[in-house]
Amino acid sequence: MGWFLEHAWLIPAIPGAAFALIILIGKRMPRGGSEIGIASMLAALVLSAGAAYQWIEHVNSSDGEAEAVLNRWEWFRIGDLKVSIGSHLDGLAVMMLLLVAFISTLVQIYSTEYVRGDRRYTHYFASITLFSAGMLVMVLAPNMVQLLLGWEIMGLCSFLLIGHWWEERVNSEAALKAFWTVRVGDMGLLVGIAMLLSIFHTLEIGEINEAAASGDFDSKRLLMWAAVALFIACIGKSGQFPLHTWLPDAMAGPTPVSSLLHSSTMVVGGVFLVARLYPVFHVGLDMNILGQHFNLIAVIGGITVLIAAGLAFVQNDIKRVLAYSTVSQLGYMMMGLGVGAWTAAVFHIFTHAFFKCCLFLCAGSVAHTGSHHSFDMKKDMGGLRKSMPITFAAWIASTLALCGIPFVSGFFSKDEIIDSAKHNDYKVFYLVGIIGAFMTTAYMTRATYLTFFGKARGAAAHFVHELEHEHKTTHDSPWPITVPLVILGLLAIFSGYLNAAPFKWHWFERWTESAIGLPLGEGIFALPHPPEFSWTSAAPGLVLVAAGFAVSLLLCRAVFGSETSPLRGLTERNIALRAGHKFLVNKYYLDALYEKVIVHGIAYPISRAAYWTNQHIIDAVVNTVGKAGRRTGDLVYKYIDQLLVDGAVNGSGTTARGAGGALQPVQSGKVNMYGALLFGAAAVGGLVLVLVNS
Amino acid sequence: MLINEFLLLGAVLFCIGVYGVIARKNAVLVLMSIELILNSVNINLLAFDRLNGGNDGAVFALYIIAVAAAEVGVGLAMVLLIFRNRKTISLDDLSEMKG
Amino acid sequence: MLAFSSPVIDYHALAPELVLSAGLCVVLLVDLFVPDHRRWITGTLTGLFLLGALVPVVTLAVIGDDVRSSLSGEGVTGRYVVDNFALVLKALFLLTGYIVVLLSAHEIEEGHYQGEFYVLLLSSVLGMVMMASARDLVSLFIALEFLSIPAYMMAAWKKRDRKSNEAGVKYYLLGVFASAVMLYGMSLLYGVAGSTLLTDIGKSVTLKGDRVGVQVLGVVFVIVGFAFKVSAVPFHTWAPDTYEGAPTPVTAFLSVGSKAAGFVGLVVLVYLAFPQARDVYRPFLWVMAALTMTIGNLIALKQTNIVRMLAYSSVSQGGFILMPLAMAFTNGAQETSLRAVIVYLIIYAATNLGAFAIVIAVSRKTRSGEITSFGGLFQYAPGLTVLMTVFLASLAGIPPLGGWYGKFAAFRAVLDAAGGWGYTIAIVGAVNAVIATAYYVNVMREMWMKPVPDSDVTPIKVYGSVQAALVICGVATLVLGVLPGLIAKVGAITDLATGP
Amino acid sequence: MLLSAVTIATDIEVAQTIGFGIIAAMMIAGALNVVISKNVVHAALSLVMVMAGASAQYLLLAAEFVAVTQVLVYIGAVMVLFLFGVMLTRAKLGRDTDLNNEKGWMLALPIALLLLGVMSFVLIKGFDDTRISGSGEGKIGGAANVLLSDRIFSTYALPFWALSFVLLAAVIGGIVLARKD
Amino acid sequence: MEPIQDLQWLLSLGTFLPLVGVLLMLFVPKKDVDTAKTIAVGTALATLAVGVYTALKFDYGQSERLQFFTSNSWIKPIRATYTIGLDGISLPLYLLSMVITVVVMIYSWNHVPPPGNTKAFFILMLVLQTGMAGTFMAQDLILFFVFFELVLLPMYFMIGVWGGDNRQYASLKFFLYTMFGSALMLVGFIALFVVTKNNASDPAAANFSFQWFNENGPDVARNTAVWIFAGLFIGFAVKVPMFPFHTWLPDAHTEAPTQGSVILAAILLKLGTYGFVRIAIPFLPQAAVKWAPAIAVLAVIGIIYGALGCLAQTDMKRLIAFSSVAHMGFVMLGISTLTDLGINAALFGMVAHGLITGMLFFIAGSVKERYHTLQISQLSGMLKQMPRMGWIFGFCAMASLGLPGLAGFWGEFPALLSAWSPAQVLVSNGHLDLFRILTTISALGTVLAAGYLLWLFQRTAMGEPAAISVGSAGHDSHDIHDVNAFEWAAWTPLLIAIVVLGIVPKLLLDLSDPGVQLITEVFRK
Repeated sequence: MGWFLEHAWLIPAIPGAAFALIILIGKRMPRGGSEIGIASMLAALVLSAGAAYQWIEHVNSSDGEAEAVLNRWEWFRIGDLKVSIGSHLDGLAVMMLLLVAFISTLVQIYSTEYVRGDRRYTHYFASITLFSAGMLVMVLAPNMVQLLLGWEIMGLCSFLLIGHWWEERVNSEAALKAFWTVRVGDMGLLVGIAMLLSIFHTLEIGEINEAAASGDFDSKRLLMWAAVALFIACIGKSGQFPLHTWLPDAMAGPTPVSSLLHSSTMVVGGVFLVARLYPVFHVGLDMNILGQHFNLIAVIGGITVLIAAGLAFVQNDIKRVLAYSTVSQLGYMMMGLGVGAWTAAVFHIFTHAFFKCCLFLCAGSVAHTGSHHSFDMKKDMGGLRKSMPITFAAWIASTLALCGIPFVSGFFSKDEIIDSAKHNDYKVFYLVGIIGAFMTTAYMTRATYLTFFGKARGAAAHFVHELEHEHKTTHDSPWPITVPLVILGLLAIFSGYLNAAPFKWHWFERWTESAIGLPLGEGIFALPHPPEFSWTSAAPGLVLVAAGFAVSLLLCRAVFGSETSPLRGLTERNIALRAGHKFLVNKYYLDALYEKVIVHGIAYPISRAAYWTNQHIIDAVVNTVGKAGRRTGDLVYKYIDQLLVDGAVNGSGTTARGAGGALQPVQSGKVNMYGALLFGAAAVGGLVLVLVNS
Repeated sequence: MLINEFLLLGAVLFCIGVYGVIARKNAVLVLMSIELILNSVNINLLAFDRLNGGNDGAVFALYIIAVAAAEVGVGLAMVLLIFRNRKTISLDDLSEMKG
Repeated sequence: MLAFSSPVIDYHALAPELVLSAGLCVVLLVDLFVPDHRRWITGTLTGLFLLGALVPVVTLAVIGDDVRSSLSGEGVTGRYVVDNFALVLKALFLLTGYIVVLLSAHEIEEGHYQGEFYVLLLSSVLGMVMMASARDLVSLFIALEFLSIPAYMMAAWKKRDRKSNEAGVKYYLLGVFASAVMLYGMSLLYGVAGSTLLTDIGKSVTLKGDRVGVQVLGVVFVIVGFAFKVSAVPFHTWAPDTYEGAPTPVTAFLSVGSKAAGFVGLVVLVYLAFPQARDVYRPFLWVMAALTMTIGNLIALKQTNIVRMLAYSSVSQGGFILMPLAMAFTNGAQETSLRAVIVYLIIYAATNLGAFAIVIAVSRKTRSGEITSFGGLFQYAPGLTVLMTVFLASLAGIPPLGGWYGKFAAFRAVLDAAGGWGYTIAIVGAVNAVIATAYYVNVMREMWMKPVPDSDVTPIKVYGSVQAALVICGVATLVLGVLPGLIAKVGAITDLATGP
Repeated sequence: MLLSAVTIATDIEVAQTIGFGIIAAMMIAGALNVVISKNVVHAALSLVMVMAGASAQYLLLAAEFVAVTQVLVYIGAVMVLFLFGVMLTRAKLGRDTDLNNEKGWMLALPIALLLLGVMSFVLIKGFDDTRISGSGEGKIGGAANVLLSDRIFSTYALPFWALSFVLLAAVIGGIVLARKD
Repeated sequence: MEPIQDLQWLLSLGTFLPLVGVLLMLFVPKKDVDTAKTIAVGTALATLAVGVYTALKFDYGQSERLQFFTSNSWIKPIRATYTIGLDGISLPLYLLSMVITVVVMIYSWNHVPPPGNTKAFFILMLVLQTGMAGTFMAQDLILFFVFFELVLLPMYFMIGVWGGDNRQYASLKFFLYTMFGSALMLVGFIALFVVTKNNASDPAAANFSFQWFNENGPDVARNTAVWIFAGLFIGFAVKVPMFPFHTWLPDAHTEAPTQGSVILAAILLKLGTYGFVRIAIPFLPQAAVKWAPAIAVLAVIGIIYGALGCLAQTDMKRLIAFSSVAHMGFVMLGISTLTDLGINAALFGMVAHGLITGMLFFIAGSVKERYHTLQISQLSGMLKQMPRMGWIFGFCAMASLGLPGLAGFWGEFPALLSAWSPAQVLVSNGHLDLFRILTTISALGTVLAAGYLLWLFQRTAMGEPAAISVGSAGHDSHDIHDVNAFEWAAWTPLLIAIVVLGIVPKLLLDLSDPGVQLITEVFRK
């Protein structure tokens, strides 16, 4: 079967060991432990690549469906329940392994520059290495327990890395929020696993999938609940509506963290879980309400696509734009899984990882070099395209991919999802998909414009000014940053060709498909075949993408660029009325103007409302639930525990003492009373017993 | 003769004695009341002795008389003791300790 | 004229009593001739005689494995029986007496009437020793008075102390009331049975026929008399006052010896005289047991005086002993009940005497009986503190100290009896065991955790005799807790249980 | 002596009953006076009356030795003790209003009556018309006393011996407590 | 199942060795603190060595059988025997008690809380050790009872003398509560004995050994059994503690000195759950079935309730104490399912909770020592001032909230799994839905656990150090130093154990599973 496939357990084990090493000796290493992390990631990458190579060989050598390669050791057993630990390799796992190892490697290299000099440099690398280990453990999991193990390790690392700069309360709050929100979802995972165990009497993923696909279970209703429960976990982890609010806040962490955990790898954990247990979800969540045949996953995914994309418009923070974009793209993936486009969704995981990671790294690069660690697009960026060409190029490549411009990776994956929705009779979701594409293009255009075009503002202006001072035109980030950018940028463009429907290239599909677990085309729980690509069906989406670009560009130019625009004229007039050019310079007034444009503009009220809803209703609900929990705790503690339960106990003590006190008068000290008691008791006792006995 | 004549006499004396020990405050009078009770017991015992034969009751009664004498001796010694310490033999005053 | 046939007396069987009575005379005489500064001789002599009396008890136990009677030929049915039951209790009374002597040495007003005190103590112990063997109404009555009358006077022994006077008078009056009631009951029993012999009474008191009422009243009144002695509620009223007022060694003696004697009387009556009167004594004792445990405990919670607290504690402990007794002859529990009572008495004796010994030792320094005066004892008298803790914990029934086994045996007996009566009283007992803990722990808390009230931390000088008493009690408490089998075996005392 | 000499006949029972009745009435009256008299000395003297009556009743019950002992011990010794007690404690020889507990009767009377009720109920029910055998044979005269003494010195020898120690202890203790020092 | 009777002296040696140390210490003058400490620690180490030897000699292939078994007569008249033995269920707890004692003693070397009196403090710990080890090795109800109660007094004094400001109230409450439980428990024990004896074909053979009850207990009529179970239930539930008998715990923990809290959390709470597994359930299976739903409901109330209680706390130690209520709720939930999975989870949870909460209390103690307060609002930035301490704290918090890969997880997760599909008898009694609802609610408990623990961690460890701790508030900041040598020595074994057990749960599960299979066999039909 191949050494690499047999020894895939080494892939998570090496980073795991590296984590321990970094913790123990990292501080004493010349490069603070980062070399251990990078080395381990490289090793994992090599092993993953080997595994991928052998897997492809394996697929090629087996005609039809390639069996998953299982390699398990008993972890523990309780009675009949045997839980193993080991590796479960199939197309999905191999793809994820490679992806995670690869991106982790690049991000770690990037980080050596990005977090240089940080007081917790070693901690940072320890955490990020542990994260990779955890993710790899999850990806390889042959059973639900190991999956849960990896899942939670990722959560832990997410917590640690978001809160990396915990001196500031905002960051620690964000870390907590992330952990809690995900944890709320994990409730579903715990219960869901319990449900799976009770349905299938096993925790092995392979067996569960097989049984679910073949209909070999007792209760469909229970399976549905299991799927719902598990899906709640996915919602939490993958930032789906309504548990998406933690993800933008999670941007409080260092940018490489955002790029690795919160865009490309960890947050796809939920999507991965759905893909991994696809038969369970597909069968369990297949609902039929009012004659409309649909899948809950698609519903949630669709809602997320729109809501998140809308929110991305109103962000000033570049990372927040990207975060909402991530949420939106995760929505696409979920939607893809929901509409039955398994391969397309998984492929979108693959391509999205590259371009979204790249976008984040670009943002990081800008902040690191061009905007003095600020992520505020409106305040501290603008006009950087010339001074940071590599970053700009990578950004543009990735943006193109994200927007789904034809012949760039995002197009191949996203379009197939949209196409499948249409093909599989999910009309609404088809619309959602193309509207989402429109919005994606629009907000990315805005972000690109604000960052790289127009006039340099704030810190960026300072940066450009300094460059001029030094008689240089360009000053991009150092190589540890730019090299990953370049690699990722290239992949953002070209990775899509692994599964390019227009050219009938279906390598990716062929290599990963074995992992679906469901038969294609026929049978009760079968999946529909993926649609044939045709330019006509892709056309509406492309048109909307173009429209989005155009509208957004016009608006941006109107607000930030063009001097002749009527909107610009408005500001002119304001200046004339109010006094001075200070109005232009002063960011505050620009902000105010911007707000006015938004408020009075056409495209924005909805997203504004959505954002308001998000902040004041959904987020407020999350916060209120948190606060209410705490408050309930307070009340329960104060009134029930301290007053009632404890009070009952203390009260009984008091009562006992009180009773003792009440009895004391009997002990009057008077002999006659004592005598009376004695004779009286004798008399009464005699009387009662005589009466009873005669 | 009905044995009940004696027994009821005993019962009446007993109860009068009981009344006395509860109602009386003067220690000497309480002691006297106790003697009433003991006498009632003796009357009982002798009546039963007569009923049952065998002299057991008479012996018992004799012993009771002896013990009663000892008790009265002790009792009066104590009465003197408290009188010396408190200048009163009212039992009411013997209530320093209570509760 | 009928010729008087002189009875054949078994002197070996009577030897403990004879040794004691000889001791009584010797101490009385020696006291006359001992100069004041050699008063300790009387105490020592008393102790020696008490231990001396133990010798025949041991020989009787070892040699005479059969039941003896003072008057040869009467055997089990005798009026004065020396069987294992009696021997165990005689030994208990003698040892109790010995420990009280040890405690008294420096406590009874020095130089004043020490000799007489010891004479009275010996008489009282003699009465108890007789009580263990008495098997007819007359002997029971005489033994009871024999142990009581000296005790009345001992309670008032601190002549100039008003509290002591009061204690004596109260004890005396209530005691006389109770024995009057008891005598009336005895007269009725005698009337019904035509005999004073308990076994004969046992045959006659069947609660059948016309004279049920008389029988019931007789049984009730007799039990009242002994209930007074064991200070069962509501006949307990004297106990706290007397315990508080009496000299502390006397209190120890009353709370252990006199109470045990009362229980012996009750046991003998229940097992020999009332086995067929279960419907009378069971509810009566049951109610008393429940009341005694509960009320004793509840009032004890409020006490601030350590002796008074211990008094109420001993009242409630009495309830625990009454508990199995009430359930005797229910579903064949007589054997376990009997064993429970005796075992409890023994363990309780060791523990309670120990507690009083500590009180005596500590109050010599603090001159106070308040519980607060024990504050911070651990700081200047760690040994005493640990011992007191041991005793209190034993009273509370915490393993591995003796008390737990007593409680265990009691619960075991009532549960053996099963049925609603048994289960209910067991629950009542269990709850009371907890309430009791509260005030025991309160003292522990005072000793270990509170500051010294007057900040005087000079160590306490403990007299040798008190030390000896403490060692005996402490060792007994520990050993009986860890290896209760040692005394649980005195459960060969099945003579009574299997009965006539 | 007086009554024991009388030969037993049924008609004598009538006389006995009458005698009993008179003596009993006297005793009850005396007893009541003991517990309600306002004069301590009067109470003591009433007690003498009760004691004497009891002694007479003992004779009726053919227990002459006990009757004699009763006279000797109670009237001879105990009563003297009581009178000494009265005098040594300097009780008023006349009327004294401070002999009873305030409202003591309110507690005492119900208890006494309750007891009386219970006792008479069981006694009447239990010994409805049981008669004491008219024949006092073997119980009267010297022979009876011999039997009694035999009983004391054989069957009840041990209690008797104990009784002596009780008295000894009582005397010793009484002296210690009562003496002035 | 015949017990293995080799090395019969081993368990007695391991249990009573500490008492030998106590005897030796009694002869050390009070002033000579170092000698006393040396003897105490030496004894504890020797005991641990005996324990390790026991573990080495243990036949892991037959962990369902009692080993090192011996049975001697003890209190003949009541038929109590000195029967001892260890099987896979008790071995881990037996060892844990020894490890914890050693660790606590090392920690105490320079951490004896006021008012000092080192000698007495160490003596108490040794006595506790005997009681704890004895409880786990006892194979006779009366012996069990004696050891069970033996721990009461030392712990009372430990809290009452060396505790915090409100120590007297707390210690008294602890004492009375436990007494209340054990009194009823004793009644239950005896009733069980009497009933089995009367039922048995050969009443003369009746005795208090576990074996007797294992064989005869299941024959007790169900109604009787339910009542007897009630007695046992209260006894054990107070110790666990289960809602609503838990209120002694926060007070006791909060007021106890660090060492007391650690021992309390690590071992004493386990006596209750161990009692359920070892005594209540196997002896009275028919009653256990009746009681299981009630236990489960109370357990889940405990989980949620404990968590809510935690959220309301302002004191770090009290928060940790409340978290015990929640964690023990999971243990009890596992037990109440009557499945092999659940009971194994419970046993694992017991050990894990012992290690983790023990560590948390250690940390709380060290924090208190450095900052002189445990008020969460006054603590901040621990990570900055003492990074190692802070991260150890974070690690333990993570372990406590049930992060997979650390020990705590294996107590919670299988308990949830088992609660979703409880034993077959419970299902056929119609309790399936109840248990499933409870599972869902208890899953919420895991979220709340993350909530209060991380919130605590955030407030105390993250952020900038509070003003009070940087020297402005009346004491020197040099009080605040990172983990010292004694702390490292004491904590390292626990930390390693948390990780090792988390990664290799097999270590414990293989030990306990065979025994648990025997217990749950009856519920599977």
